[in-house]
Amino acid sequence: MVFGGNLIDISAKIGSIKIKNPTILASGIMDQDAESIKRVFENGAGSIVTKSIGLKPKKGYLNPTFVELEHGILNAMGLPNPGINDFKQEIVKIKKYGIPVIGSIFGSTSKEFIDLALKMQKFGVDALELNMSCPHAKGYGLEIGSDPDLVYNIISNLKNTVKIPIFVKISSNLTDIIKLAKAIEDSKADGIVAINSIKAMKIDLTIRKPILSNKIGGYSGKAIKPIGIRCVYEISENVEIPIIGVGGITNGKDAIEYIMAGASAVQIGTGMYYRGIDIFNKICIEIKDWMENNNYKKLSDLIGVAHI
Amino acid sequence: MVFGGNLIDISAKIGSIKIKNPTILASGIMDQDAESIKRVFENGAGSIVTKSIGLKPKKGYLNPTFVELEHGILNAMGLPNPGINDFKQEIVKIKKYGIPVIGSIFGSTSKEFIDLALKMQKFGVDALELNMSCPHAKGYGLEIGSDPDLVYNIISNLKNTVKIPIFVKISSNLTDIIKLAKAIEDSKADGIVAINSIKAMKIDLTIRKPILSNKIGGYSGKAIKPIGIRCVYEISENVEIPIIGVGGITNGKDAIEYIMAGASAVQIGTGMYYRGIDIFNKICIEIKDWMENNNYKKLSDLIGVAHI
Amino acid sequence: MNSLKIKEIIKIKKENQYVKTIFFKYDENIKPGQFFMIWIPNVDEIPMSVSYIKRNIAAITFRDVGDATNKLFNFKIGDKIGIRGPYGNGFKLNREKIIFIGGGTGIATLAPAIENAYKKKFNIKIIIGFKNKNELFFDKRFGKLINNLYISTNDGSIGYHGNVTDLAKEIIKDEDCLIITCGPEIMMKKLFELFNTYQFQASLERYMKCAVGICGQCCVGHGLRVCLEGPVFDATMLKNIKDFGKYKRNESGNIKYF
Amino acid sequence: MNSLKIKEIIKIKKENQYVKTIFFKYDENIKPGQFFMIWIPNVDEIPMSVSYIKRNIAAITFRDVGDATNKLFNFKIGDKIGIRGPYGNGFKLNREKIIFIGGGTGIATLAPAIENAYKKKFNIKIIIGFKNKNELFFDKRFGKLINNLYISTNDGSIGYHGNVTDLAKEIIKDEDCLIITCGPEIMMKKLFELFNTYQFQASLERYMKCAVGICGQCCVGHGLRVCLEGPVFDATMLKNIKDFGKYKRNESGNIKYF
Ligand SMILES: Cc1cc2nc3c(=O)[nH]c(=O)nc-3n(C[C@H](O)[C@H](O)[C@H](O)COP(=O)(O)OP(=O)(O)OC[C@H]3O[C@@H](n4cnc5c(N)ncnc54)[C@H](O)[C@@H]3O)c2cc1C
Ligand SMILES: Cc1cc2nc3c(=O)[nH]c(=O)nc-3n(C[C@H](O)[C@H](O)[C@H](O)COP(=O)(O)OP(=O)(O)OC[C@H]3O[C@@H](n4cnc5c(N)ncnc54)[C@H](O)[C@@H]3O)c2cc1C
Ligand SMILES: Cc1cc2nc3c(=O)[nH]c(=O)nc-3n(C[C@H](O)[C@H](O)[C@H](O)COP(=O)(O)O)c2cc1C
Ligand SMILES: Cc1cc2nc3c(=O)[nH]c(=O)nc-3n(C[C@H](O)[C@H](O)[C@H](O)COP(=O)(O)O)c2cc1C
Ligand code: FES
Ligand code: FES
Repeated sequence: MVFGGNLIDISAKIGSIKIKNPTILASGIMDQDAESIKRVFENGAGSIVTKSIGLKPKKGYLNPTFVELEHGILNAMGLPNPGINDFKQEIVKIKKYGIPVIGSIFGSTSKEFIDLALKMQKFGVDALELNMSCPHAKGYGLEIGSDPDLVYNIISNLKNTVKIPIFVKISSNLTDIIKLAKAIEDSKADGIVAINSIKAMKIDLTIRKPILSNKIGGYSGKAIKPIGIRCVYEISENVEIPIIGVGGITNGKDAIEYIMAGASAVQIGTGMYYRGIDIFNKICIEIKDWMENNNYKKLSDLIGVAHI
Repeated sequence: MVFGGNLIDISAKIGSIKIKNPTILASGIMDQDAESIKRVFENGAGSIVTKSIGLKPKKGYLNPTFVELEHGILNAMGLPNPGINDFKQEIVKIKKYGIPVIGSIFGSTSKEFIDLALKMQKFGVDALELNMSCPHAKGYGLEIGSDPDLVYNIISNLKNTVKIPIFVKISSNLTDIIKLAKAIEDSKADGIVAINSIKAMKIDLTIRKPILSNKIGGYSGKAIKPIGIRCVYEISENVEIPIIGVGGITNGKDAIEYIMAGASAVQIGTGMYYRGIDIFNKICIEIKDWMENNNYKKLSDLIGVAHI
Repeated sequence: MNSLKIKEIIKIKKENQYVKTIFFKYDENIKPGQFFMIWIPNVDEIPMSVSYIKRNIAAITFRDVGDATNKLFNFKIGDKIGIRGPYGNGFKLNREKIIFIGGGTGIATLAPAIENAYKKKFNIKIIIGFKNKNELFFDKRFGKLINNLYISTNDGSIGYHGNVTDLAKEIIKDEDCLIITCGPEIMMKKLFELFNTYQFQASLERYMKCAVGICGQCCVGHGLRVCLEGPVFDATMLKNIKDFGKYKRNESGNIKYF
Repeated sequence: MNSLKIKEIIKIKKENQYVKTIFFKYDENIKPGQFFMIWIPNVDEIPMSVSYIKRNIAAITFRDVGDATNKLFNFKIGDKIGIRGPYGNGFKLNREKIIFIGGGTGIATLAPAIENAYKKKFNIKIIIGFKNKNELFFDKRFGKLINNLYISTNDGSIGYHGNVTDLAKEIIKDEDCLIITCGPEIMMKKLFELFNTYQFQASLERYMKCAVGICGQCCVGHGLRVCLEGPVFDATMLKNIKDFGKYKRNESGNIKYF
C-alpha cells in the first residue's frame, strides 16, 4: 500500500534472485527439515539456506557440539546431514510451499560438488550455496575454501554444469580474503557469502579440557560482527558480484551496517538464539523504522554506501 | 612466606626470562614512556612490552584511531612511535628502575629489524618482541607476518646478530597459523606471542562511513578471547617453544584458560580499559584465589594441561 | 547467559540394578519437566530431565543404556559433570485433578511434577509401568505421598499384569482430569489415542545437540523444537505433530520409524 | 559502554571572529571540566571541553586553528558530528571561595564550572585574559552572573593592559581561596609558581587518541593519563608532573618543549 508516499521498499536482489526482504536464514540453523524451514519463512525470512548437505548421511561430531560463550556461541556440529538423497523430500516439500530456497552443499572434490549440485538443481532449489568455509570439518569446508585455485576449479566446473545461480560461502580465517574473492569472481560464481563462523575454542578450567568434543569450533553471534563487516567491506572493494553478509546480525542496524559495507542481502543464524524465531520479522521492522527515521525509501540504495 | 604449605607460586618463565608473575603489559597500551611503564609495573605487571618502535618517528593515522564496540574495542593507531633513537632515553630509564622489559620493534625489511634489534639490545631491553602482526599498517606487521618464508629469514638473521631472546608476535588473520608457528620455531626464535588484534571494521549508520580514519582496525578485548585461545592451543600442539597468550584477557580465569591452552605467560592490553590500571594486581590475586580453591600450588604445572 | 557449570556429585542413589540418581548442588529455579544437558567429559553430552528439585539440590535419574549413561553409572561421589540449562518448557499443572502415567525412565521426568502437585494438594493418581519388578523405582518415593499409586509390570512380577496403557484404561474414568505422561513414545501415543477427549500433556524425547533451539536437530511437527517449545506438548499441539509416535530423526537427520 | 553517538547541530553561536559555540542535544550527566571527543567525519576526531551544560543541551566552544576546527567553524545547523564521552575527571569545587583564571579558549572549559559555583552561591572571582578585544568572548555570559569579572588584554584594547598572570597578582590576596585555571600551559605554570601556597586546579591539554586511558598518548608525570586521571590536576599532583609547563609529546610520542 502506498499512503502518502510512505512506502519503504526493503526487497532485495542477489544477482537474478529476488526476495521480498533481505533477511535470509543462514545455513545450519533450524533448516534440517521442510517444516522447520516453513516455520522460519513464516516468521519473516526472505529466503532460506538449507543445512549443508553432503553425498551421504553424516552424524557429525559427538556432543558437546555447542557451547554458549559470553559474547557469542561456539559450535562444532561436524556437518551432520541426512545425505542428499534423503534430503530430496525436504526440498520437494519446501518448493511445494513456494519458499525461495538456497541449497547449501559441501564436498571434498569437484566431482562431489557436481553430483550434489545436479541433484539440488533437480529437486528444485532456487540457487546453490557452496560451503567452502566450515571451520572444523576435516577434508571439507575451510580446508577447500582456503585454496583459491581449487575453489576456482570447483566453481568453474560447476558453472559449466548447473544453470541455477551459485553463491560461495567463505571464511574469515584467511590470510588474504581478497585473493579468494577475486578467484571466486573469476570463476563466474554469482555471489559471495561472508562469513562463516570463526575458528575458536573454549576450555573449561575445572575439567581442564576444551569443551567441544572436536575441541575447535566455530565462533558466531554478536562478537564476530565487526569481523564480518570488515570482510564484506574488503570484498566489496575488490569484486563486482553480489555479496551476502553474515555474522553476528541481531538487529536491523546490524543488517544495515552489512548492507552499507556492500552486502545485497544478509543471513541470520545465531541471532535466532538471542531474539527468537521471529527475528526475521523483527529485523525487517527495525530496518523499515530506521529507514523511515532517516528518510530512505529503497534499501537497495544503501548497498555499499560506506565506500563512497 | 610459607605458612602451612599455603605458598602459591605464580612465577613464570618464558625461555630464559623469569618473571614474578605471568601478567605482561601488551604492546601499545600505556607504554610510550618510561614513567607510564613504571606505573603499570607498580600496578603488578610481571613484565612490560614497549610500544612497537620503528626506525623513525611515526605519527600514525589521523583520529579517529579508536572506537568502542559492544564486545571489544577497535583501534587503528598506525604504529605511532617516537623512533628508536628518541626511545633510548625511555629504555634507559626503565632499566634504571629495574623493570624487566621486552622491546617491541617493527620493520619492513630484515635490515630494519636488525638495526632496531641491535639498538634495543644496546639500550638494555631483556628481550625483543617482533611485531609481525599489526593488522592495519601497510608494509609492516601482518603484511610481513603472513609469509612464513620471510618471517623465517628475518628471524634467522636476527638470531645470528643479537643475543637477547626473541619473541615473535603473530596474528590470527592467517589461513594456516601452524605453518607460521613452525617456521618461527625453525628459525630458532625463543617464543611466540599470540595474538594481535583482529582485522575488523565499524561503520556508522548515520554518517554512512567506517569510523576509523584508516577504515580497517584491530579488534581486541573480550570478544576475541575464544579466537586467541584457539590459536594458542593450535600452536602449542605443534611447536615446543614457549608461547605468550594475548587477546581478551580481563580476569584471572581468562589468564588460566590461556595457560591451560599452552601459554607460559600472558599479555594484557584492552583489559586495562575494562578493569583499570591495576588489572595486573587484580588478575594475580584472582589467579592465586582460583589456584587455592582448586588445590594447585604452581601455576607452571598448568601450562598446556588442556592437551592431555 | 546460560553457560556450562561444573558440578560435583554429592550423593548417589542406586534406584535399582539399572537406574541411578545423581545429586548435585543447584540453587536456581527449575520447573518440573525441564531438563539439563549433562556433559560427561571425554564421553558425551546428553539431555536428562531433572528428577529432584530441592532447595539447594537437583538430581538426575537415569538408566545405563550406552556410553554416556554407563560412565555416569560408574561415577563416584566427588566426580564432576558439566551441566547447562535448565532447558525446555516443563509441565503445566493447570488442573486440580491429575493422572500421571509413566513408563520406564520416563518416570524420573514426572517425579518433580508429582511432588509439586502433591504440595499443591491436588487430587492425583499415579500409574507407572515396568517390564518387571527388578526395574521398579520411585515406587517408595511416590507411595509416601499418596495411596493412589498403581503399578503395572509386563510379566506381572508385581502389581498389575500387563502394560501401563491397559492399566490406565481400567483406572481412568473421570474425563475432567489432566493426563500427564512420560515414557516410550509408542506408549504415549497409545494413551493419547485412548484418551483423546482428555486434557493431555506428554514429554517427548528427541536427539539433542544445542538444546537452545538453533541447530534444528530436535524439531517435530511444524518446526517445533523439543528442546525449546517442548519437551512437553499438550493435546492441541500433539494433534499437529504427525511424527508423534511415528518417527524420530537420528543424529544425521534421517527419519527413523519407531 | 560509552560508544560514539551522532549529534545534529541545533544552534550555532559566533562568539567572536575566531570562536564559535556549537550546541547539540544531550541529556546525560556531564561534570564541568569534562570533555568530549568530537568526530568530524572525513577530517579528524579532537578533544573539546564542554562549554555549556544545560538540561537537555550541551555545547562546545572552539577556536578555528586547523583542519578540524576550521571544518567545525563552517558547519551549519543540521550538520552532524560524532561525540563520545564525557571523559576525564572535571573540576572539584571543594572551596566556597574560588578564583577562576582563564586564558584564550581555556575560558570555554571553565564556563560550566563557573556557572555551577554561581548556582551554589559560592564566592567567586573571574579573571580572563585575551590578546586583544577582538578575541573577547564569554565576557557577557560571566558578566551577567557576577561583578567580580576581570579582563586583561595583551595590547590593552580592553580591560587591564598586560597578561593575565600580572592581573591575577594584583587581584588575588586571599590565601584561603581555590584557584581554578585553564589556558596556555605556560600561563598556568606561571600562576602555579606565583600562587604556590594556594589550593590550585589546572586543566591540561595533551594530544589525545583513545581518550579512555589505554593508548598512553596523553601521559604526563608518573604515568598520569590526562584523558582519564586528568585533564584537571590539583597542586599536589602538579608538583609531581615535571612535564607541566615544560614539554608535551607530539602524535609520535616525541618530546616537544614549549
Ligand atoms: C528431554 C530429554 C530428557 C531425558 N531425560 C532422561 C532421564 O531423565 N533419564 C534417562 O535415563 N534418560 C533420559 N533421556 C534419554 C537420555 O538422553 C539417553 O538415554 C542418553 O542420551 C543415552 O546416552 P548414552 O550415551 O548412554 O547412550 P547411546 O548408546 O549413545 O544412546 C542410546 C540412545 O539414547 C538416545 N540419545 C543419545 N544421545 C542423545 C542426545 N544427545 N539427545 C537425545 N537422545 C540421545 C538415542 O536415542 C540413542 O539411540 C532424556 C532424553 C531427552 C531428549
Ligand atoms: C582536554 C582538551 C580539551 C580541549 N578543549 C578545547 C576547547 O574547549 N576549545 C578549543 O578551542 N580547543 C580545545 N582543545 C584543543 C583542541 O583539541 C584543538 O584545538 C584541536 O584539536 C585542533 O584541531 P585542528 O585539526 O583544528 O588543528 P590542527 O592543526 O590539527 O592542530 C592544532 C593543534 O591542536 C592540537 N591538537 C590537534 N589534534 C589534537 C588531539 N587529537 N588532541 C589534542 N590536541 C590536538 C595540537 O596541539 C595541534 O598542534 C582541547 C584539548 C584538550 C586536550
Ligand atoms: C549451530 C550452527 C550450525 C551451523 N552450520 C552450518 C552449516 O551447516 N553450513 C554453513 O555453511 N554454515 C553453518 N553455520 C554457520 C552459519 O551459517 C553462519 O555463517 C555463522 O554462524 C555466522 O553467522 P551468525 O553470527 O548469524 O550465526 C552454522 C552455525 C551455527 C551456529
Ligand atoms: C590501542 C592499542 C594499540 C596497540 N598497539 C600495538 C602495537 O603497537 N604493537 C603490537 O604488537 N600490538 C599492539 N596492539 C595489540 C595488543 O598488544 C594486543 O595484541 C591486542 O590488543 C589483543 O590483546 P587484548 O585483547 O588484551 O587487548 C595494540 C592494541 C591496542 C588496543
Ligand atoms: S537441540 Fe538444537 S534445536 Fe533443539
Ligand atoms: S588519549 Fe589514550 S591514554 Fe589518554
